[in-house]
Amino acid sequence: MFISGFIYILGETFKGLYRNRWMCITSTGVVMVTLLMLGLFMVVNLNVRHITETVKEQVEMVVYIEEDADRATLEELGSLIANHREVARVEYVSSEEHMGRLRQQLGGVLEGYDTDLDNPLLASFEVSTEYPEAVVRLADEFETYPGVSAVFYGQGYVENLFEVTRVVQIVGLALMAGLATTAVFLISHTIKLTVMMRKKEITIMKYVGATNWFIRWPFLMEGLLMGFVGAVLPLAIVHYLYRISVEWVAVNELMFINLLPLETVMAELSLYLIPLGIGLGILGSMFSMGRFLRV
Amino acid sequence: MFISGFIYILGETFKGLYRNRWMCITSTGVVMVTLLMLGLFMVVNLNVRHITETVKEQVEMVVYIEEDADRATLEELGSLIANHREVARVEYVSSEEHMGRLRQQLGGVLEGYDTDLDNPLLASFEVSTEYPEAVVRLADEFETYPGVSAVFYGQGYVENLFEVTRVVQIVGLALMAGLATTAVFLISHTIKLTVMMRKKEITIMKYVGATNWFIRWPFLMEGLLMGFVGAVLPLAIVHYLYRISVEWVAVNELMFINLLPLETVMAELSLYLIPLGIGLGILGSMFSMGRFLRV
Amino acid sequence: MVEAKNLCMKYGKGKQMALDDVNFFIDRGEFVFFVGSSGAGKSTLLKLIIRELKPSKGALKVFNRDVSRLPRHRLPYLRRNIGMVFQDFRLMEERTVYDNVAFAMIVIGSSRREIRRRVPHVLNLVGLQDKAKAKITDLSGGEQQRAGLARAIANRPAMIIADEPTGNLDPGTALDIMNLLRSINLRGTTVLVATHNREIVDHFKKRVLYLENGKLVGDEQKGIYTNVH
Amino acid sequence: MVEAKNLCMKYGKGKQMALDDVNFFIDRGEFVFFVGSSGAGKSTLLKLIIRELKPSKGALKVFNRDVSRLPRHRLPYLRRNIGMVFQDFRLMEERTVYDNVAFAMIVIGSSRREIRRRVPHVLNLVGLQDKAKAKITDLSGGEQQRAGLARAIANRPAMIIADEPTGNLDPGTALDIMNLLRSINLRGTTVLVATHNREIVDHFKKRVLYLENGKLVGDEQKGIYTNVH
Ligand SMILES: Nc1ncnc2c1ncn2[C@@H]1O[C@H](COP(=O)(O)OP(=O)(O)OP(=O)(O)O)[C@@H](O)[C@H]1O
Ligand SMILES: Nc1ncnc2c1ncn2[C@@H]1O[C@H](COP(=O)(O)OP(=O)(O)OP(=O)(O)O)[C@@H](O)[C@H]1O
Ligand SMILES: [Mg+2]
Ligand SMILES: [Mg+2]
Repeated sequence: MFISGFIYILGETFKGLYRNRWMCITSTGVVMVTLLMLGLFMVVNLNVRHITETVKEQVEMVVYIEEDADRATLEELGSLIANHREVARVEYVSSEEHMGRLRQQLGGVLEGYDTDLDNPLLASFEVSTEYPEAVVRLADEFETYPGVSAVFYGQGYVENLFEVTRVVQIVGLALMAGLATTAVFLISHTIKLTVMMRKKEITIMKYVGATNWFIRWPFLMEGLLMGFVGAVLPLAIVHYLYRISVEWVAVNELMFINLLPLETVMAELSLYLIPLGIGLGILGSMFSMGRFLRV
Repeated sequence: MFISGFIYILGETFKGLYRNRWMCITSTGVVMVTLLMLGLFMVVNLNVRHITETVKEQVEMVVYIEEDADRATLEELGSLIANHREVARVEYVSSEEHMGRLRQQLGGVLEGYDTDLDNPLLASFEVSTEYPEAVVRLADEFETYPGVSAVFYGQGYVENLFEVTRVVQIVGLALMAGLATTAVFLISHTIKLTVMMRKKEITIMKYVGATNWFIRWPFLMEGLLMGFVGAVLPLAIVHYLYRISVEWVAVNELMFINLLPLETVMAELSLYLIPLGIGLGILGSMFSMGRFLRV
Repeated sequence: MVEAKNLCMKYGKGKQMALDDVNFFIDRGEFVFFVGSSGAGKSTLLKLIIRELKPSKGALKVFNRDVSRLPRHRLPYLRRNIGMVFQDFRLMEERTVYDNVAFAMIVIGSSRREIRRRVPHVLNLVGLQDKAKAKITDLSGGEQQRAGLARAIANRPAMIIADEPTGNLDPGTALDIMNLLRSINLRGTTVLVATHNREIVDHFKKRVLYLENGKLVGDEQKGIYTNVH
Repeated sequence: MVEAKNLCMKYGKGKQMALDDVNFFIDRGEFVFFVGSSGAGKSTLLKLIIRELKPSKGALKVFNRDVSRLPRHRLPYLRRNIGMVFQDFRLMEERTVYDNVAFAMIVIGSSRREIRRRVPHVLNLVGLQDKAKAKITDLSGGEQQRAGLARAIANRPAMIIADEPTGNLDPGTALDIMNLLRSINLRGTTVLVATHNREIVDHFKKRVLYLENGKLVGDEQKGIYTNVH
């Protein structure tokens, strides 16, 4: 049983693929096209996520220190902020430094205005948080600390930015989920039709005394191969297209479009597409056989 | 012939749909899911286009006037700019107005600095162009005009913005084209399989003396119905989802996300999806019958 | 009605001839049995007549037209004049007996009234009046065979071709069916029957064409089956 | 070997019984003909034995086991002990004759050597040695029928069931085939044959079960076909 059975299954798999090559090719085509779509979309989505995260990470907050704060208060405030769990980096900027920056920005406008004598600008701590979203909450918290005059982080603008990136990411996820569901539906439907075409063959096998598993194996292997090929080819295509895109972005010096590295993207993609293809191939052929095996 | 033939075709269409209801339902499902995908993507893409266009339209340029320009030069320059073919709007901003704006921006910093006496800021024309892309070219042109000190439009930043929106739109179009091709492939493949299932029936009809058109008609009608239902339902779903999105955007006052109105989007979508669904349904069933009709 | 001249048929690239230089002439209104052992070429010959197949060589005239030269769009009209009972039945399996018979009538453009009158009549003739609403897959072998015959005679074609029409019938029913074909023949319809049923052939004493390995080895008026064996 | 007790079979929600209170006992090594007119219930009875169908009422024992109680996963093992020739052949149409026969042997776990030896042998027995590599769709009706028989006998099953195994065969070939079944029967295999072939039944003088409208109306040792009609 074992040897002839095993050889039979392998042989049948390839014979079956050959005999129904037209159907298998177009069905693999459906798997490919669907997974290619899903793959391309995942790449776009991963990068959109990445870019929005990058943008958000540039959000900082400035904690202005009261003009009359003494050295002790200042130091205590500095260590309070620096040791805060959610703070990543703190930098002290004196009022002189602030004025220097302003002079640079405004160019000649402040000429003749002696700022060293009467500097109206406040000293501050510039704070980066661990998570951009923490900024809003931390700002509220820091405002209550002794010696703090005000906290700025681009109120209004930053909330909007967070909202936009949230919406973009949710829409991206929703589209992705929809696309994945679609892929699952399309592929399993195609494989179902492919198996249905061979319904007569399957029932005949049953009448000759074949066990369900004996019939299933070649179909499973076929589904596996179809799923595998249908997943690997899109990966290759995505790999090619993405490499070109990355190169194009580099050549055109679109530095503000910060694409994820090729390897990261391909690793992520393979993680989803190959199991999806193979799993669907196997499950698709297995479940769609069910009805014909009950004779 | 005519009456019984016509009644026959109508009857057969519905009988055929009923007899193969399981297959027709899942195939219509494929059409639906694919067109829903395409529809949702079109909505997103239309809005992305719209938003990027809106952003680009906010690009303006400021033509600074030389400090020593006399009134005649100023007026000539003003009419030269205003009458330029590609200029949409021009506004003159005097150096006093500029200083007023700066004071507002900087808050207390400029207090005690008498700007009326020695205003270092230049007067300017603020120009909106017909097409955002014209800004770069016009800036070069205006710089050569007499009395112009410099032209600013956010050099560097604006070029980047144009490049980004161009990339976003091209990627969107490419994905759309890919998705549409995929939809065509998936739908025609599904209908092909659906017809193949009934291959035996079709050849038998031929042996009894039925003409090709007599056999085709019910299949065409089936394909048409499948395509129609498969296109109208996604439209309804998109309509519902989009209405919710528009309302959600309105309620959350995300004014910066400027969604297209529901009617515009639905009109555009119907224009593509319904012909696509029906056309594919008809062509799909027609072409896939071809092989079986040659007996 | 049917005239074969040096008719040859070879399937695919095989070396064996399914029909080898066959010549015969069948006149209008004749009743002819084709006999011969399994694989002799009977079905092949009948399939050539309805142009399911194209001859590899030679000429085959049906209704005085060379079928191998018939353009594809004329095929339906050839077939409408021929009522064919296939060896493998070729019924639309998911449909009822009634629908199968009615379809052949709709195809030639019969009126609905005509169909409603005629279908029950022919089902009655073959003894399937109780099975009109049954799906083909729910019929016994013999019932399917008779449904095929009902479809073949429904349009009162000029010629009826029956390939092994009694293979699944008991001798009693078989005789009834053959008597039915004879009575149709007596009204002027040409009838060609390929069969292995010795009793039937011997009983009817009609013209018999004997095929053996694709060759026509005998052609007798009032022939009997046992002639060759 | 096969024992029916008040066996009833009704298809779907129809009122008519395909089998109506049938009782019989067939012993190991018997050779039995089932006869009866078209639609009498012969195929139904044979399908019940291989559990293609489940009886609506009554008990049916095959190999001393009640088949209606047989769990689904035991079905393959029941069927491996029965070689069945179906009225509609049920061959895998896209495959060759050789593959169809070999498949039945692979299923029971025969070695590759065994298969390579046995398949040509059984094809030779039914006269299909030249058609081993032909696809089923490229066979004549009678050749398909013999391919089905070759598959049925390939595994030397304990019981052979043949539904109308000679319907598409000429009398000569039919007799050869039935002689083959008799010789297999002589080596101890139980053989059940549903047939309309009067010549065969009369010639073999075996036990005959007569079905009429689903009822068992006769059971004779050394019966002849004409008993009922
Ligand atoms: N799947 C089914 N559903 C409903 N009725 C059926 C089904 N199969 C058979 N029948 C009916 O049951 C009766 C017996 O059928 P069966 O196939 O057993 O006849 P049979 O004796 O084999 O006839 P034949 O010699 O024509 O093959 C017939 O009247 C048939 O129409
Ligand atoms: N499609 C085909 N391709 C290749 N060979 C074929 C095909 N159809 C038939 N043949 C071969 O041609 C020969 C004649 O076949 P045909 O069907 O005409 O025989 P027949 O006289 O009808 O036999 P039967 O009585 O068994 O039905 C057979 O040897 C058969 O194997
Ligand atoms: Mg034949
Ligand atoms: Mg039967």
